[in-house]
Amino acid sequence: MARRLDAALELLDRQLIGNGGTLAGKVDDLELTDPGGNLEPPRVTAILTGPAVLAGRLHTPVGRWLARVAARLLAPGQDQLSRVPFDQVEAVGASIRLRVAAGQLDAGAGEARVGRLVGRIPGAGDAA
Amino acid sequence: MRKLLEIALGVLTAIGGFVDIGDLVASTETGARFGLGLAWVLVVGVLGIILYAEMAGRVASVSGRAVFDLVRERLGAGVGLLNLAASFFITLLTLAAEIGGVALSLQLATSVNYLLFVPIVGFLVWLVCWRVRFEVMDNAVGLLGLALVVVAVAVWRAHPDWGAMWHSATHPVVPGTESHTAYWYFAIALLGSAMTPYEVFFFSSGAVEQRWTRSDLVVNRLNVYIGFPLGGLLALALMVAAALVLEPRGIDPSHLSQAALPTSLVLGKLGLALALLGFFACTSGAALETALSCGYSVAQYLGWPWGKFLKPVQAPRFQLVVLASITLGAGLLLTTLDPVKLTEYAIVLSAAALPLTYLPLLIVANDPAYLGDKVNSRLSNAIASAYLAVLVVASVATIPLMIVSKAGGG
Amino acid sequence: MTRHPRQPSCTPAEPTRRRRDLAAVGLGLLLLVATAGCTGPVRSDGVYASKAAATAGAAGSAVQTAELAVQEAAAGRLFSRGLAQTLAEAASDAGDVQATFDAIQPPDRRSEVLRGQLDRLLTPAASALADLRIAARWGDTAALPSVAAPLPELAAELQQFQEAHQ
Amino acid sequence: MRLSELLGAEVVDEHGHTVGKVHDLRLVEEGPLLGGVGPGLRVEGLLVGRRALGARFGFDRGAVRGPWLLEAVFGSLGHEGRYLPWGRIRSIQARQIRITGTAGDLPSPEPLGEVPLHRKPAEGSWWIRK
Repeated sequence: MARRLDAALELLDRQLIGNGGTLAGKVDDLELTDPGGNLEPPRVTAILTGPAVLAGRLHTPVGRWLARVAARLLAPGQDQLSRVPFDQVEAVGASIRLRVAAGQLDAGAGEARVGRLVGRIPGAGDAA
Repeated sequence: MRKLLEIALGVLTAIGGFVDIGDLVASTETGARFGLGLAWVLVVGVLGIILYAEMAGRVASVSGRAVFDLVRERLGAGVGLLNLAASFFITLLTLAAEIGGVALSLQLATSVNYLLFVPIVGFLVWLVCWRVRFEVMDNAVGLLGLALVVVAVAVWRAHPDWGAMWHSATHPVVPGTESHTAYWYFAIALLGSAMTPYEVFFFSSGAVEQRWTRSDLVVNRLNVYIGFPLGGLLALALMVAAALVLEPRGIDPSHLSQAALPTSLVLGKLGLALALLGFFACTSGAALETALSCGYSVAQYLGWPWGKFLKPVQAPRFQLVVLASITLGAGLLLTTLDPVKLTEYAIVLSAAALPLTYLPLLIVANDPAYLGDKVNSRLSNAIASAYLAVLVVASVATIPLMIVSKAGGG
Repeated sequence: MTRHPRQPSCTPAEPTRRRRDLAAVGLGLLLLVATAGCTGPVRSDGVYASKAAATAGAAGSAVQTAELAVQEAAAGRLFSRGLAQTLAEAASDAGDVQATFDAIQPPDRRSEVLRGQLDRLLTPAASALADLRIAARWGDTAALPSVAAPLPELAAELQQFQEAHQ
Repeated sequence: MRLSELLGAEVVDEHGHTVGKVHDLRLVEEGPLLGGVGPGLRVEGLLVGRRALGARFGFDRGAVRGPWLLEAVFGSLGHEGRYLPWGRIRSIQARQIRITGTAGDLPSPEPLGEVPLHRKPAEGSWWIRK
């Protein structure tokens, strides 16, 4: 029998882990594609992650505002959306393991930007 | 043998690390105003934090996941974000209060205005978060915090009438000078100070930082079951000392210096010095814990890399949140807001927010997808449910009581 | 803040209004909380009397703190910095308490009498505590017990006042 | 289309009666997709209910057992849920989903087929591509 899972219960808001073991954000949304364009059962084609995606999901003004502020602070001028094609997913469990590295995601650009800033502080590259 | 030493160190750290500015203020103030009439709340609070910290440690050890990580998974993005906003705000207030506590302890020792210490303390807290290894940081402040045992010694040496004390603790009455609303307001404050949410954020994230696994479940239990009650005894000692010395004189403490007066009365200058060292250590420890907890909660909600086991460049957004939180906390104090008042508000708001943290934790602790066969037992579920009911009642009652009792004022 | 939008039965106007109501309630709560510890205008003499009692209690607390600290210092149990700090805080508390109470307008003649009675206790208390603070700052430890001599009686009178008007 | 566009959308039957809101999407494993790296996931149907509270905690579907109090409070709220097979959807627009037939003839959702009760947590994942 084919296995089933409930998207909101078991995929949404789960932790993403890049192939190096680095945490890579959360599953902020799923992209569903209608194959025939004719109300055929859609397929899960990608995992979407990043503050911009999160903001789109929140239905209160305060929530959207918070997420937008986060997005702007972390990578001004960037879209902050990462689309991970579903064939790049290696395993789904309590967290979701990807075949790509965390740094390759577009939403990781925020991390890189902040990283350059933080990297200027003495001792940033040393283990504590 | 080495393992045994490690466990002993962990337990001692848990004792010294239990008390923070919230306990200092709440225990002293309730002892001075209500005698031992609120001692039962302290017992309830300590049992509650034991119950839920054990769950948090167990979830972290078995699944490698910290509390806020799970809050997002269980509550979803929207409610999770609301929870994050509330928890972060309260933890930030607590951080400011702890930095204030460190600065006030230094003021007591040096007579230099505490505001001058605030930026220095803030900088040092950041430096430790940035550079010092987790275990070193955790153990050092925890062990120094043990200096607070001097308060218990002072109580002992004061030769109190133990029978009468037991009686007043077990037959609580509201003193004639106090209103019932003030009594219940302080009951909630005391509960908030014992079960402050950052404690479980920090405890579970710390378990992940130290890479606890299933084999550390025993260490988790020992830390919680031995360390926390003994830490709770220190908070109780503060309350008893205040009940013995301050209450009969009608002193309603509003400064940290008054919390030290009973100890110096009984034990003199050496006792006072140790008490001040204890105040300093436990507020510094808690300042570090709250600063890191600010970073932990945001990073875990958004799924960013976090932790002190990573180099700062590997977890830059986490480090940035920690730095920003310390800056905000210190900035809040520099507005000359009274740190003791700030503490009172932080613990009362903590009480109001308790179910936000403990409900998702209880649900996850029952989910075999995370815990396998290590899910809660029926007994711990029964007790935890009763606690959750109490927390919800306390949470709902907090704001009305705050208004009716004028924040516990006369 | 759930992911689920409003009830389908609502007309489009309602949710906005509900949200505005919620915001108003929230703002009101926030204001109430913020002002929970403040002193408001006093309309009846009963309320004024209870404020006077609370003031006496707070002043008594400062006096007793100073008294305890001086006792401890005299017995060599408190070092001078701790003493100076404690006395400075007690003095400033007593001053604040008096200033706050004096700012409340007595609602009637009876309250005005009460204010006079309490002020006759608050003023010497505040001034004794100020003297103590100064002596302690100068390191004049020997003079402290004599400066502190009126404290026990003041504390007792403040306590009596508090109990009488509770 | 995004998952979040469906979640929370209102479901209306052919008489215009409201069935409830979409709480979840049931996905089923379906063979090779996109580059043939293993099975993909296809939407099989929607879980529809009146109240959202509790649905999220999985008391009605997942393996979470207890505590009794929470099950009583949140579990009961999820029980009135219905399962809407994808085939019965007539149209999806502006957060409203119209279906064929009536609310009454929608079945109750089945519990999830294979709940990973036995697997080792943390390390084990139950859905793995070969």
